[in-house]
Amino acid sequence: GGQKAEAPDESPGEPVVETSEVILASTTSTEDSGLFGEIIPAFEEAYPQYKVSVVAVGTGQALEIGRNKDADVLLVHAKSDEEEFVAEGYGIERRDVMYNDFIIVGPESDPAGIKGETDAKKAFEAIANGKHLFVSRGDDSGTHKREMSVWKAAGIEPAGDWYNSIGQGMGDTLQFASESEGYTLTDRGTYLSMKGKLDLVIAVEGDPLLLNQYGVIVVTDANNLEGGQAFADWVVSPEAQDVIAKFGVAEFGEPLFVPNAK
Amino acid sequence: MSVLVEAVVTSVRLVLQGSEEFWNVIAVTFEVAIISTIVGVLLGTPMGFLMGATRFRGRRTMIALTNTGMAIPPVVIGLLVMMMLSRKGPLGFLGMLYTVNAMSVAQTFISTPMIAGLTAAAVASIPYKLRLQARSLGASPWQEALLVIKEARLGVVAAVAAGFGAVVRGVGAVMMVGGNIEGKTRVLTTAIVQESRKGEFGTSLAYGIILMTVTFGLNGLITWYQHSSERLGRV
Amino acid sequence: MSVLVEAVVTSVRLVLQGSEEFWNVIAVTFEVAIISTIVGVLLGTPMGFLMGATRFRGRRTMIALTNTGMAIPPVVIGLLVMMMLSRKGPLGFLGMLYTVNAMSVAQTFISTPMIAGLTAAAVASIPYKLRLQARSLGASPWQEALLVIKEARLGVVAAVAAGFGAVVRGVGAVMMVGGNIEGKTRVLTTAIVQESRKGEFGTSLAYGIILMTVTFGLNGLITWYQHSSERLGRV
Amino acid sequence: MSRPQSGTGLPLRAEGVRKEYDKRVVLDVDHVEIESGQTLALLGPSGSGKSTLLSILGLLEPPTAGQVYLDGKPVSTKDTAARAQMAAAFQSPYLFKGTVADNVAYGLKLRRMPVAGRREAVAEALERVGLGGWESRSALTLSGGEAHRVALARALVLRPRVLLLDEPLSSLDPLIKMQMMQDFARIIREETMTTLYVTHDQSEAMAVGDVMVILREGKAVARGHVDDVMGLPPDEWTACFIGSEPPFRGVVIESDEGLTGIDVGGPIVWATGTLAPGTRVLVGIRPEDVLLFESGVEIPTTTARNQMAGTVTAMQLLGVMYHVVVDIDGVRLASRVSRASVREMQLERGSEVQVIFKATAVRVKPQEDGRDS
Amino acid sequence: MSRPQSGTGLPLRAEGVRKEYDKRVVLDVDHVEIESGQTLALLGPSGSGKSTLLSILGLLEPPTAGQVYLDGKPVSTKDTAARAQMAAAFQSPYLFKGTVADNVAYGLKLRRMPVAGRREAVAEALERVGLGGWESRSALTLSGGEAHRVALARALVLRPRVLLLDEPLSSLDPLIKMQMMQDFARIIREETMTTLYVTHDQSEAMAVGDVMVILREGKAVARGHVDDVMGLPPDEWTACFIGSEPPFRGVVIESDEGLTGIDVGGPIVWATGTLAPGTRVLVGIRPEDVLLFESGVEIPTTTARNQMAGTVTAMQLLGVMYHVVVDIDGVRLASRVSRASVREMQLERGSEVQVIFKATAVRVKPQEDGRDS
Ligand SMILES: Nc1ncnc2c1ncn2[C@@H]1O[C@H](COP(=O)(O)OP(=O)(O)OP(=O)(O)O)[C@@H](O)[C@H]1O
Ligand SMILES: Nc1ncnc2c1ncn2[C@@H]1O[C@H](COP(=O)(O)OP(=O)(O)OP(=O)(O)O)[C@@H](O)[C@H]1O
Ligand SMILES: [Mg+2]
Ligand SMILES: [Mg+2]
Repeated sequence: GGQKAEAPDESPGEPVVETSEVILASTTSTEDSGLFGEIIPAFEEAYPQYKVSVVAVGTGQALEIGRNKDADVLLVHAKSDEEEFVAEGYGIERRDVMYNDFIIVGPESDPAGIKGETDAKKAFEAIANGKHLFVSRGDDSGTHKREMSVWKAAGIEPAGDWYNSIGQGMGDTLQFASESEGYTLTDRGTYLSMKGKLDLVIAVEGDPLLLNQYGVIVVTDANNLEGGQAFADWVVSPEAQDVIAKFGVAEFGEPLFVPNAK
Repeated sequence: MSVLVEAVVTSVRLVLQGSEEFWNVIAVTFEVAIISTIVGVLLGTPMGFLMGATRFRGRRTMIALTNTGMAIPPVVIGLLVMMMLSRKGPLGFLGMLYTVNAMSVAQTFISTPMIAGLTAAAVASIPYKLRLQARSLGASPWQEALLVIKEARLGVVAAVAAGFGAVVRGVGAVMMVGGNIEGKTRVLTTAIVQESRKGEFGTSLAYGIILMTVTFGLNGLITWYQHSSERLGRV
Repeated sequence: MSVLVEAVVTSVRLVLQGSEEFWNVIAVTFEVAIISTIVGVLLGTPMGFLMGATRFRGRRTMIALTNTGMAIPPVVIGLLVMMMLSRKGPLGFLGMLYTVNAMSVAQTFISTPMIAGLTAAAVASIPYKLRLQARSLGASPWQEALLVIKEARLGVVAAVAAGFGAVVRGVGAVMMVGGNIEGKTRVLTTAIVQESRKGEFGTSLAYGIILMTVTFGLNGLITWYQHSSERLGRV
Repeated sequence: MSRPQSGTGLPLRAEGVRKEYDKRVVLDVDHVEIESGQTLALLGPSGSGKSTLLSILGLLEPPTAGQVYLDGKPVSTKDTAARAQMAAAFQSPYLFKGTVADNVAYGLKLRRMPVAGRREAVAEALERVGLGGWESRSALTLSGGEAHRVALARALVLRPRVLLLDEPLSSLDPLIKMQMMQDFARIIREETMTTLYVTHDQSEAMAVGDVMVILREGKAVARGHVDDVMGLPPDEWTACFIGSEPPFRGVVIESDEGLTGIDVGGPIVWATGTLAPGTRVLVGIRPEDVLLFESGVEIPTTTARNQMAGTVTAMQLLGVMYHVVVDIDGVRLASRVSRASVREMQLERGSEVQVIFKATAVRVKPQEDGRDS
Repeated sequence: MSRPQSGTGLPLRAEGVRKEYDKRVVLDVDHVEIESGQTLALLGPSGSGKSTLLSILGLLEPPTAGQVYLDGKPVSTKDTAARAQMAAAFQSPYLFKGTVADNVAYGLKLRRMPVAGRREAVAEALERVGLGGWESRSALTLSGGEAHRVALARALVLRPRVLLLDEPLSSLDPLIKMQMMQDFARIIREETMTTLYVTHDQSEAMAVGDVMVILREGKAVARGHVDDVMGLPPDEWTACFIGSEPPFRGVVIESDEGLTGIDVGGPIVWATGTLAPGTRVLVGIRPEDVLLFESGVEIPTTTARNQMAGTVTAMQLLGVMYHVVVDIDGVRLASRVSRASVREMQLERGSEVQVIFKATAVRVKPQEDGRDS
C-alpha cells in the first residue's frame, strides 16, 4: 500500500510505473554528507517500484518520527537508542550498515596542545582542565551522545563558560567552533565536506571510542512496510555496500564511510 | 565579501541551468505561499472585518489573540500540525504528512492571523458614518462589508503583503511538516537552511536572492495595485 | 493528544521550578524582542511616514522593497549579519558574534521593514486636508507628522504588534548570530527548535506555550491601548 | 395636527422616539409623521437633534426608545428591505473612493440595474445637480459644494419612496440653491416621494416644505403647515428662531364684506376673511409684510388697510436688511427694513414711525383653548 | 480699487495666482489683497475657486503660478514662520481625534502656551462659538454645526494676524449665525485681524465684509467695497448672482439741494447727493428698497421720491419672498415682495404696477470710461 507518487522521469508514451513512496528518516549530518545522493538513485534503479523520500532531522526527532510511524525506515547512528527503539517494539530489527569515525577538531593554534593525541579521553581532559572553549551540539544527536559518553569515560561533568552547548546541527556546530576558535567533536564526513570553509584542523582521530556506527531499522508495521524492508535489505546488500565504499573518494580522496554490514 | 559575489553568481547559474530539481523547488515554494495566502485572505479578511468594524463581547480578547497569533513561532505551528497529521494523530488516515498540502495547511495558520489582525486595524479606520451612508443607499450587511474593505484597500493590501511575507519567510513549519524532501517538499527556505547548515553560505544566499527577487516582483505588482487609487488624487 | 497534556504540565513545571537557566532564557528572549522592536519603531515609523504620507521619486519602489523586506527569511538575515560580525567579516573586531547584542541587531532588520511597511499603509489613510488643517494652525513638518501618526494610531500600533510578533517568532536569525548558547544566548524559540530536534515535542511545545502566554499578555496591553480611543465614540 | 391612529397608511411615522447618548437625552419627540408625497421640513438650531431624528427615521440608528413605522408596519434597523425603499444624503457628503459616476451609480448597482440604464440615470441625476458630464471626475477632489451635490445625486438617482435629506443645500450659493430647490419641489411632487428635509434655512423650508417641525433641544416645539408655523409661531422662542415676533391675542369686533376688524388691545387690526364677532383669535404678521414710514405720511387705506403709529424698540442688522421691532401701544410687531431706508429715516431705538401693512398680510387663527394660548 | 504697488505693507497680497489641476485652470486671479484689519468677503458659486484661493493665500497649497506676499515679503508654502501668523478654518471641519478641548488647544500647544492660560483661552473661545463648557466632549461625535464651531474656535483662539475662514457659518441656523456674525465683526475689529471670509451668503458677506471679491470660474469678476459691489454689480451675471438686476446707465439732468435727477432713458430717477448735470452715471437700486403698489395709488413724494409705472416681466419665489422684475419703459428693476402682497395684488407676469423707491435707496456712480461701461 502506501502513498502513490509518480516517478519524476515520467513522460507520456512510456508505460507508467506505479511507484510507492518510502519515507526514510535520517539525520541531517548524514544527508549533509551527500551520501543519499549516491545510494538513493542506486536503490530506485534496483527497485523502480519505490521512491525514497529522505526526511533529515535530529537523531532524536528521527526516532520520534519512527515511533509515530511517520517514517518507514530509519538510518541513524545512535546504537544504544536504536537498540532501545527495537526493544520497545517500534522497529523490527536493527542491522549495521556502515561506520565512519568521529574526530576532535580545533583551531590551528591548538591551545590545549592535543594535536596528534589518539586518546579521546585524554584530549577531553586537557580541554576541560585548560577550560579551553568546547562546542557541544547538545541536541541528543548520535554525535552528541557519543561526546557525552567520552566525557563520561573521562569522568568529567562538562560545565562552565568554556563549554558551549548550542543544540544545533553538525554544520552549525563546526561553524560555531571555527568562529569562536573552539574544539568540537564531529563526524569525519561533515568535517571533510566543510573543511574548506573552516579554520579547524583535526586534532584527535583513530580512537576506537570514536567509531560511529550507522544502523538501519525497519519500522514495525510501517505504512510502507514492503518498501522499508526492501530498502533495509538492499542497503546491507553487497551492491549497496559497494556504492557506500566508493562514496567520497572522488571528492575527498578517501571514503567517508566504511561499509560493515554482516 | 567573496561570499556575496559567489551568491550572486550561483543564483544566476541556478536560474540559467534551471535543473528540473531547481524549478520544482521554486514551484513548490510559491505554490505553498500563494495557496496559503489566498486561504489566509479568505479566512482572515472576514475575521478582520468583524474585529475591526463590528462590536461584540470578547472582541478585544479576540484581537489580542490574533495579535498573539502573529507571534507563534512557525516551529510550534509545524509541531502541532505534524501531530495532527501524524499517523498516530487524529488526521493520520489522510496520510498527508510530508506532502505539499501539509505545508499549505501549516502555512495557512501563519498567514491567517496576520491578515486578520492587520485587516482589523485597516477597516477600523473607515468612518462609521460612511457605512451608514452605504446602508442608507440600500447596502446589505455583506455589501457594506465589501465597501468598507474596498475603502480600506490600502491597509488591507498591506495586510495581505505582510501575510504573504510571513509564509514566504517562515521555514520552521514547512520544514517540520514537509520534511524538506528533495524533489518533493523542498522549498527555497528549507534549502536555504540546509545549505547554511552545511556551511554552503554562497548557495544558501543564492537561494535567498532568488526568493527575494521573485517576492520583490510580486510586491511590485501589489504596490502598483495598492496605489493605483492614487490617480484619484490625494484625500 | 498526550503530548499536549505533557506540554501544559511541563510549562507549568518550568515556571514553578523556575531554574535560573529558565528565567535567563525568558529574560534574553524578551530583552532581544523588546529592544529590536523599539529600535524598529524608531527607524520604521519615520520611514513609514515618508512612504505613506509624502510623495517622492522612487517612493513606490521603496514601498515594494519594504514589503519584500517583510519576507526575507530570518536565516538569510542571520547569515548576512553573521558574515558582517564574523571574525573574518568587516565588523569582526567588535567580537559581537554569539552575543545578545548581535541577536538584537539581527532582529532589528526583521522588525524595521515590518513596522515601516505597515505604518506606511496606516498613515496613508489619513486625509491630506487634515494635515493641511494642522499646518494652517502652525504645525511644523515634525509636529504634522506626529499628528498624522497619532491619528493613524490604530494602524501604527497594529504595525508595532506585527513587528514584535515577527521578532518573537523569528528563530533563524537569533540561532545563527546568537548560537543558542545555553545560559547565554538561548531564547525560547531556539529552545523550541532544539527540543523538537531532540524529539522532545512535549518540552518544545511547553516553551511555545510560555512564549505565547507572555506575548498574549503584552498584546492584551497593546490592544487595550489601541482601543482606548474608542471611548471617544465611533467615527 | 392631531395625532393619527397607529397603523394608518402614513408612509413614514415614528412614535415616542427618544435617543440618549451616555444618559444625555438628545432627542425626545412623541410623534412625527409624513404623509405620502409630502415634504416635512425639519428645522432647529445646531445640536437640536435634526440629524439624529433623520438617521432614526432612516433606520440607520436604533432609537433608545420608540418605534418607527413604514406604511403602518413597525420597522427596525434590521429591516434591509424597508431601508431599500429609502435613500438619504447626509449633512457631510461621505463619498466613496472612485469617480463621481461610481458614487452616483452605487445604489443602482446594489439594485442590479443594467449598466446602460445606469449610465443614463447617473447622467440625468448629475445634470439635475448641475454637474452634467462630471462622471469621470474623481470624487475625492471635489469642492465642498460639488461633493454635496454628488451626494445628493447619489440619493436622488434612486427615486426612493422615502427621501431623507440633511441640509442638502447648505453649502451652495443662492443661485444654484434656488434653482435646485424648485427642481426638488418639482421632482418630489412628480415622483411623489415622501421627503424629510432637514434644514436651518427658513426660506428653504418654505420653498420645499409642506409641513414643518421645529426641534429645540430634542423636543418638537412647533409643528404644522409651513405657513401656519411661520405666520403664527406658537411661542416666543420659535418666533425668535424664525425671525419674527410671537403672535398676539385679540377679539373680533366686526366682520363684513370679507374684512374683519380685530381688537388686539389697543390698535384695531384689519384682516381678510369673515369671523363671528367676539371670536378670540391669534394674530400674526410676517416682518417682511410690515412697512415703516416716517410718521405723518398719508397712505391711502385702499392700499394698506392697517396704519398705526408706533415706537422702535429694537433694531438688529441681518446682513442686507435690518430687523426692526416696533411697539404699538403694547403690541409688538417686527419689520424688515433695508439699510437705505434705515439711513434715510434715521431709524433708531425710540424713533416714532408709522407702521403699515396690508389686510392680506395678517394671519388670523381662531384660538382653541390649550397649548396655543 | 486700483492695483497697489509691490512691496506695500498690505498684510496679505497675492499676484497673478493661478492654479491648475491636470491642465484644468480652476483659479486665475491677477491680484487680490486685504488691507490691515480689513475683512475681504470672497463670494462665488460652487466650484468657482474660493477654497483654492484660500489655501493658496494660507500658504497651504502652492499656486501653479503667481506669488503670495505677507507684509510685502514674498512667501511660500515652505515658510512655516509666515504660516504661524495665520490660522484657517476649512469648509469641512477636520477635527482631530480627542476631546473638543484638545482640538481647540492644538494651536496653542504648538505655540507652547502654558496650560493654565491655554485652558482659559479655550474656554473663552468655546464660549464665543456657543459651546461653553463642552471641553471634555469627544470631538468625533459632534453634530455638523457643533463640529464647524469647534473648528472655528480652534482658529479664533489663536488670535492670528491673518484669519482665513471658509464658509464658517454655512451649517448654522440664522439665530446663532447672526449672533456669531456680529461677534466676528467685533473681535476682528478689536484684534485687528486681517480676514479672508469665504461665503456664499450675501447677507453674511455684507455683515462682516469691508471689501468683497466675487469669483466666477476662477476669475475675479467683481471687486470693491461691499456696498458698491452689491449696489452696482458690474455685469449681468454678477447682478443675477447677488440677486438684483444690473445697474443702468443715465445722465444727470438737474441737481440741487442734495437731490439729483437722472435721466435713465425713459423715467427720471431721483437720487440724493449733488452731481454736475450732464455727468454720465451708473444707477443701481437694491431689490429690497423697491416697493410695488397697485397702479393708481397715491403716495406723497415726501416719502418716496421716485414713483413710476411699470409692468411685471418676471417673478420667482425665493422662499419667504418673491423676486419680481419690473420693466419701466425699458429700464429693468427688481423688487422683493412678500408672498402675502403677491397674493393680494394678484401679481403675475404682465401686471401693471406702481414702482416706488426712496431717493436714498438709489446708488449713483459717476461712470469712468472702461470696464464698468
Ligand atoms: N454619538 C454621539 N455621542 C454623543 N453625543 C452625540 C452623538 N451624536 C450626536 N450627539 C449629540 O446629539 C445632539 C444632536 O445631534 P444632531 O446631529 O442630531 O444635531 P443637529 O440638529 O443635526 O445639529 P446640526 O444642525 O449642527 O447638524 C448634539 O448635541 C450632538 O452633540
Ligand atoms: N485636487 C483637485 N484636483 C482636481 N480638481 C480640483 C482639486 N481641488 C479642487 N478642484 C476643482 O477646482 C474647482 C475649485 O475648487 P474650490 O474648492 O476652490 O471651489 P469652491 O469655490 O470652494 O467651491 P465650493 O463653494 O463648492 O466649496 C472645483 O471645480 C474643484 O472640482
Ligand atoms: Mg445635523
Ligand atoms: Mg470651497
